[in-house]
Amino acid sequence: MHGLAFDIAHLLAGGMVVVSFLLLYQVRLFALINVFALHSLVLVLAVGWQATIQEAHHLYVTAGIALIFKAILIPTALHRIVRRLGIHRTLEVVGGVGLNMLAGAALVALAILVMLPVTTTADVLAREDLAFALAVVLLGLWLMVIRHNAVSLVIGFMSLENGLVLAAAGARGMPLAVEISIAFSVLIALIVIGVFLFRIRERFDSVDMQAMDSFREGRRR
Amino acid sequence: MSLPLLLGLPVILLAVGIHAVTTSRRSHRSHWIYGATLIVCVIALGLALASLLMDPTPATLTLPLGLPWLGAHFRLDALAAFFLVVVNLGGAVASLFALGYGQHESAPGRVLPFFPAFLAGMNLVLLADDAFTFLFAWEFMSLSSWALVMAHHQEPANSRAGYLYLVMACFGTLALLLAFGLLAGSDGAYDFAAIRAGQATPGLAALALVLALIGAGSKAGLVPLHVWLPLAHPAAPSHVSALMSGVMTKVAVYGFVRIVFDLLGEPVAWWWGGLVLALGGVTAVLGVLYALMQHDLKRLLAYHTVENIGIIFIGLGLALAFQANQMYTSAALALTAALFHILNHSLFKSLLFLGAGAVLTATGERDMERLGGLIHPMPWTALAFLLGAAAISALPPLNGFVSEWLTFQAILLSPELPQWLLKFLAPAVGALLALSAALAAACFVKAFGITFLGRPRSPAAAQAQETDRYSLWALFILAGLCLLAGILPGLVVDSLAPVVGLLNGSARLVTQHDQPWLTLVPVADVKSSYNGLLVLLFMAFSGAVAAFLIHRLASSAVRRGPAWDCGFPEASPTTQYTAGSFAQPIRRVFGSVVFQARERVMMPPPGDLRPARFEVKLRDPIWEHGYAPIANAVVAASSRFNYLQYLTIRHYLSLVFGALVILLLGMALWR
Amino acid sequence: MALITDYLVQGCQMLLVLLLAPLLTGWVRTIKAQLLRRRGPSPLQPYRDLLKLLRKEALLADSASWLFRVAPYLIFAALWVAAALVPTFASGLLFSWTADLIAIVALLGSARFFLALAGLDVGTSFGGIGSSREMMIASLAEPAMLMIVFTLSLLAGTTELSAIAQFMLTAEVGLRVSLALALLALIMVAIAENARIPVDNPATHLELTMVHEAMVLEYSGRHLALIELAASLKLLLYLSLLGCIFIPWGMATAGESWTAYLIGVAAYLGKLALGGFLLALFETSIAKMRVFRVDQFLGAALMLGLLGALLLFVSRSR
Amino acid sequence: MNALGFLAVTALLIVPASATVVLMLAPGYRFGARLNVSAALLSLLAAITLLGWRPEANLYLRVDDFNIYLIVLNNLVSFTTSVFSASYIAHELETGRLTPAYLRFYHAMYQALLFAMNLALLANNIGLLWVAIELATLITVLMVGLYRTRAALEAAWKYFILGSLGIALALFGTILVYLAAQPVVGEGLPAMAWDQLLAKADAFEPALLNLAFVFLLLGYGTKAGLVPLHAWLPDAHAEGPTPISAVLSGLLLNVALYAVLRFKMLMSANSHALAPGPLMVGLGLLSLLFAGLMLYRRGDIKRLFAYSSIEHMGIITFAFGMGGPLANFAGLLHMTMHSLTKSAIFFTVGHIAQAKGTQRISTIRGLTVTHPVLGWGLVAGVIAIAGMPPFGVFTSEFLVVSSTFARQPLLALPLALGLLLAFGTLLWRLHGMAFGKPDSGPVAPVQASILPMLTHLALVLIAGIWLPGPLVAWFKNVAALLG
Repeated sequence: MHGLAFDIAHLLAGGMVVVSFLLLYQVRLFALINVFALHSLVLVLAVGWQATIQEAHHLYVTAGIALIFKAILIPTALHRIVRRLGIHRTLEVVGGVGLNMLAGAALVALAILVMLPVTTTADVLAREDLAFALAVVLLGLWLMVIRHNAVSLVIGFMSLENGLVLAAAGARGMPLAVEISIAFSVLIALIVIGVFLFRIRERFDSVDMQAMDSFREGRRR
Repeated sequence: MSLPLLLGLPVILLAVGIHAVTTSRRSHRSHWIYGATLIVCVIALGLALASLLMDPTPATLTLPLGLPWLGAHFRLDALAAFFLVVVNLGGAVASLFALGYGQHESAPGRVLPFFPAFLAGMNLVLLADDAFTFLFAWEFMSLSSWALVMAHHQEPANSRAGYLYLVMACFGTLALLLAFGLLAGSDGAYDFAAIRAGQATPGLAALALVLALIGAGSKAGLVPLHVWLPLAHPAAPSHVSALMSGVMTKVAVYGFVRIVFDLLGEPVAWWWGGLVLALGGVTAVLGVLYALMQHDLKRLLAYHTVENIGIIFIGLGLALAFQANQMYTSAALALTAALFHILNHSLFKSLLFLGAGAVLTATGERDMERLGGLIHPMPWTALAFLLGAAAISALPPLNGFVSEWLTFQAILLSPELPQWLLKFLAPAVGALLALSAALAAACFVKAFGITFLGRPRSPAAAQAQETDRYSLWALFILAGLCLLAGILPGLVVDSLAPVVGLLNGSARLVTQHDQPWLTLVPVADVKSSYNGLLVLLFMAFSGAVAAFLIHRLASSAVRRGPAWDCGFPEASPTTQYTAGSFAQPIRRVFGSVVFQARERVMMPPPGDLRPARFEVKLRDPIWEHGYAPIANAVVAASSRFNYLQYLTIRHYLSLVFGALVILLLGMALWR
Repeated sequence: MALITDYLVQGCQMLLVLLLAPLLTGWVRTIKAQLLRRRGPSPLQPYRDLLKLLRKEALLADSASWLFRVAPYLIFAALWVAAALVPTFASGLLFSWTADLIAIVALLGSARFFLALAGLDVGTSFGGIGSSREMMIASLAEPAMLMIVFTLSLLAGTTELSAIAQFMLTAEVGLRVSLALALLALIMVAIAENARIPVDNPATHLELTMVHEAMVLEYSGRHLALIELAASLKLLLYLSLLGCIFIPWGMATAGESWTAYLIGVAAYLGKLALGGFLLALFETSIAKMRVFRVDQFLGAALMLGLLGALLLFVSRSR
Repeated sequence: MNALGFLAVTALLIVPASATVVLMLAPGYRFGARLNVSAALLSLLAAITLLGWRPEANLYLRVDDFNIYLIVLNNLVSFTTSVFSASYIAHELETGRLTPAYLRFYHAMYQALLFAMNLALLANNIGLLWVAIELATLITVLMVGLYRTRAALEAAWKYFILGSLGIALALFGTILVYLAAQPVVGEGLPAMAWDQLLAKADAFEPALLNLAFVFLLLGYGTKAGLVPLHAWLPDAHAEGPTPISAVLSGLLLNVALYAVLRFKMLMSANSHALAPGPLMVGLGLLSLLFAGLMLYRRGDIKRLFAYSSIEHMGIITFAFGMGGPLANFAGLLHMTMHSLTKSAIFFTVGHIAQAKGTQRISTIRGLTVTHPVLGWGLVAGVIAIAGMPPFGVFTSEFLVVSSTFARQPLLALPLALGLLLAFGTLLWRLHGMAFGKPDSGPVAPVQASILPMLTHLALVLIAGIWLPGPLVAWFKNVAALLG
């Protein structure tokens, strides 16, 4: 394992974390979608690089899937949905942006704290990727937590799954079954979400989930 | 060998119950069912008596049921046999009574299936020889009796009673479960033989004792765990009430005796006895005081069950105290007293509840304030009820007196105890016992006098009819047994001897049946003796002689006329003393302290024609300070947390997120 | 032969108590009258009353049941048996072991039970008053009595009255605080149980104050006679109880010579006379108390009894 | 003979899958319902043949003591549920809550769900297990949203978000497990096969296993509805069609728990990894107490029993957390008993809701008078689920409580408290519904199919009195493996 390859892998993985921070930072929906596309793009690069240095060619497939679906198709689809629903106004964020960034930093620290001492035996590359992947996962979850809006929720979830893909790619020789399942899951996830957004629009004017949250046993009785 | 037969009988009972479900359309089925239970109970009674008197040597049997690696163990020893006698005697008489009473049942479909199941459950509890089978049968017993309590579920009060009953039963079962878990150890040696063999450390044994006291006590109705009892027992149909009050509480006592005297072996600390003794005394007095405040006949009887359970536990507590000091002869006396009272109470309490049932069918009333004068339309029921009342009031020469007399004798032996606390506790408890006996007499003067004597207070009471012959047979069988046990106590004591020996390191009372004139001599004839037979003979003799002489030599003429009543002519029946007014002096003496009884007279202003109103406010301290707070706490907590049902998805996500972060932090710090 | 005499002596005691009872009542009445500077009836007056009542026809209320007619015989029987079982002139008679002190107290209890029921039977307001008050009093008197029993039996190691009496004759008793307390309590209980002043007034017919009289208000003729006789038997019983426990001197023991028996009878008569006199003296010197002071009166008795028992523990354990 | 076993295994997967396709295309809901029942019956038969002829494991599928009884249970319950749903759905069609098109979709999804769960149970591969559970999640999401009311959509949405989040966490855990295994077992499929993992688990990197277990517990625990990850469960049960509630409570929770237990085996096979016991005990107690409190205020009958499912998942998790032969045996038994009993309860509840035309508890009164069979069925079910004899739940709760108290009294007290609490609150509701004066409304006749309920209750009853030998043997082996 020569240093340059390691550095590049490290750089790309770290890049994903940075982009996740950007996701946290965005307050406008379109910008959020675009940044997510960027996020997926970085993922593609990272996975591709893993494929080259591991000589694991199935990872190219993964990279391709990620590129097509997450970097191109889904963002455009989301653009259309947002436009259709007419919700391209600034979306409210729970708590200040700065506060969220700070929490995000804490999460990254936590990820590294948990991961670094752990995988002392596994090879360095996997460990680094894993640490960053965990950070991305946590940041995605954090994004889901701090946003009200359905679309941004979906985006948060998918950024989380990007983190998973990164981790899977980092795991040396992980069978193809998993990647396929991921892609598969993402596909289904999109379909279901699309269905949902569609139905939701049938019934509500906004995709704002608090509108949906207001139909519950307690409120009904 | 009678154990397999005794095991077969509950199965038959269950089959009968299932048959009752399937044929619930027919009309004559109640005869069929109760007849079947009657026969089965009589057979079981015979077998149990045989094994108690002929060969009390334990017999065991294991069936491949229950816990697979354990199997269902069953055992028939003297203790089980004695309680089997009690249970099946009560069951048989209740069935006989129900042959007539069951005809008036409004919802037979809700009684017939569960009555045999209830009997089966009680029989199985007594035969069980491992923790699992025991608790299985125990809980089954509670469940079937709950179904019977819920038979008339359309009155809200009954539904509430059933709820409270089942919750308390579950609580008690949990306590017993913990006790057994403690005794069985972590590798689950649940069969009683293993538990007997294993010696628990003092701390564990004490904990097990307390748990057993809670578990069995909550079923038997020890204060302060008694609250469900006076609600649930009256709610059931009367023959079931008789079983629950007269018999099921005894099964609960059996559970306590089995665990504490048999499984735990020797009591290690003297304070065990003190604890049980004090609880028993408090229970006895509080129970009878509660009873005095009631004017619902069946509830009054139920509260008396609480009192008698207290008396039984006094005996058991003394036995524990004596055993802890290796005074086995004294312990034998105390145990005999307790067991004797168990038998007696099952007799007269069943009798009284059945009598109340007869009154209920005759008048449709349970409220004594609306009864009265029933001795005229139903003299036989009145006679039987009177005997039961005299017996429960511990009047010689009936059986209630004998067991209380034995208890007093046991208390009189307490000065030999070395511990100071026990020295002082015993006579104090004796005073409580005497007080409860006297109050019981007062309470049954009230119960019998207001219900059967005087003039009818309501049309229903005026038009009452004597009950059917089945019921009368049942009543008089029990009454006769009360008298027999009262005048031949020595025989009963002798047949209790094997049980006492089993529980008391094979120490037992001296054999009684060879005493002159069948006198009862518990310790030595210089100390104390009692001869119910002679007392009866003397009384009969002197009474008969007096009657004969008077009617022969003096006048025997009788003239009827209106009551004089100090010259108040033809007062209306409402001027009679009522249950409330009869209890008023005692309420003023005791109730004002215990129940914060408050009396208010509301006089209308002059010229206003409305009648003056008199009302009494009683407060139940145990409910107010023990149970209400718990219920309120649960309600408050559930309302407090209820908002968690109505959060937004984001909040739920943050819950997951929080859990994840916390666990990860834990990981990080754990390394 | 010996057995025959034993039966004979036992029978004598039964008859003795039965015959002496009215005389005792009359004696107390006479003394009271004398103390009040009245001439009063002769001590034999109760016999005349009883005979008169016995000859009268019984007038029953319409609403009276069979219990009302049976109760007098039961009460009489119970009290007669109880009174006959208390050693009077001799201890350790043939059937003395039939019932110990506790059983005797319980026999009194059964008599009271039926009396109270009889009071409720006719269904009049006064009967109710009497019964409920009687049971309230009893509910305090009986525990007090049993506490006294405890004290005595702890001292004597037995609840057999004869044995207690014989024990009291022995020297080892000595003077004890517990005994004094027990005596005091027993006297208070006796007063309450026999419906004497200050608890109740046997002479009154002022409705609201009476307890015992209210219960028997509806009785007449032979039934009333039996109840009166039972009442005087009860008084006799308590006095002989006090006598055989606290002043047992002169009492014969079973199987002794006839002279001993005669001495015993004489001593017994003396004790009764003394007791009756003291009772009358006490009654004339005190006023009746309110019904709802009775519980304090008897509560005091109960406490005395309990105190006696506890003090006994202290002294025994030394 | 192993050929037969292999045939059975393949049948367990092929039959539902092909049935799904056919049902997608087939018109007419009657045919659909029949086909649904018969397909479920076929796979049940296949499962039963597995009892006799057990195939040896390959890299993808395996049948061992742990999953064999779960497979049988799974197919049994899904068979009875399909019978129940046939009558239930018919009624729904009459009342017009569903259209035939949706029914076709429903039946297809039902078989697909069956396929997914069979796959999850048969899988010998943690990746395959994960895929199957995700598939099951997505299918159930669609079915919960079937009625398309606002409440149903919201429930489905909530379920979808939380479920897929759990799935994601589980995947991360799976990857970590692979990473731990890879250096020892070697790259590729073997590093994901249960038997390989279990055999070599002791050599794995313990810290990595610990981290993995945290993610797996949270991920699959979300599917098992453990507090605080439970939020989706009550709504999903309440708003979906009742057969699906039965399958969710009866089967899917078990499958998720099964996954957790598999990984717990891994943990306990590794001597250096931290003991997962305390974690599970904590979550279990939390679920038990919380659910017990929440039961009290429920107004919706299906939500009520959904919370009781949470409670019982808590008990089971607690039992496995305690570990030891007794507690593990109890946990396994409780899983079985709970799925049988709870699905029986949901059968009853479904018919009750149809008969009364509402799910609101406050409007249901005196069932034992108006609908004796349903009413007493409900009583029996609640009695059984509350852990009273003569039903099987009593056995497991007996073992859990007593063995716990013998070892750690302080833990048994909250357990007993929670049991009592849940019992009291559940019984309170039962009294309200089954007893009391029935409101004098028109009693809607409902063509209830009683047989499934009776079958389940009978099984639970028998288990309460006598447990068959082979089952006991399996339970004991698995209990030993669970440590």
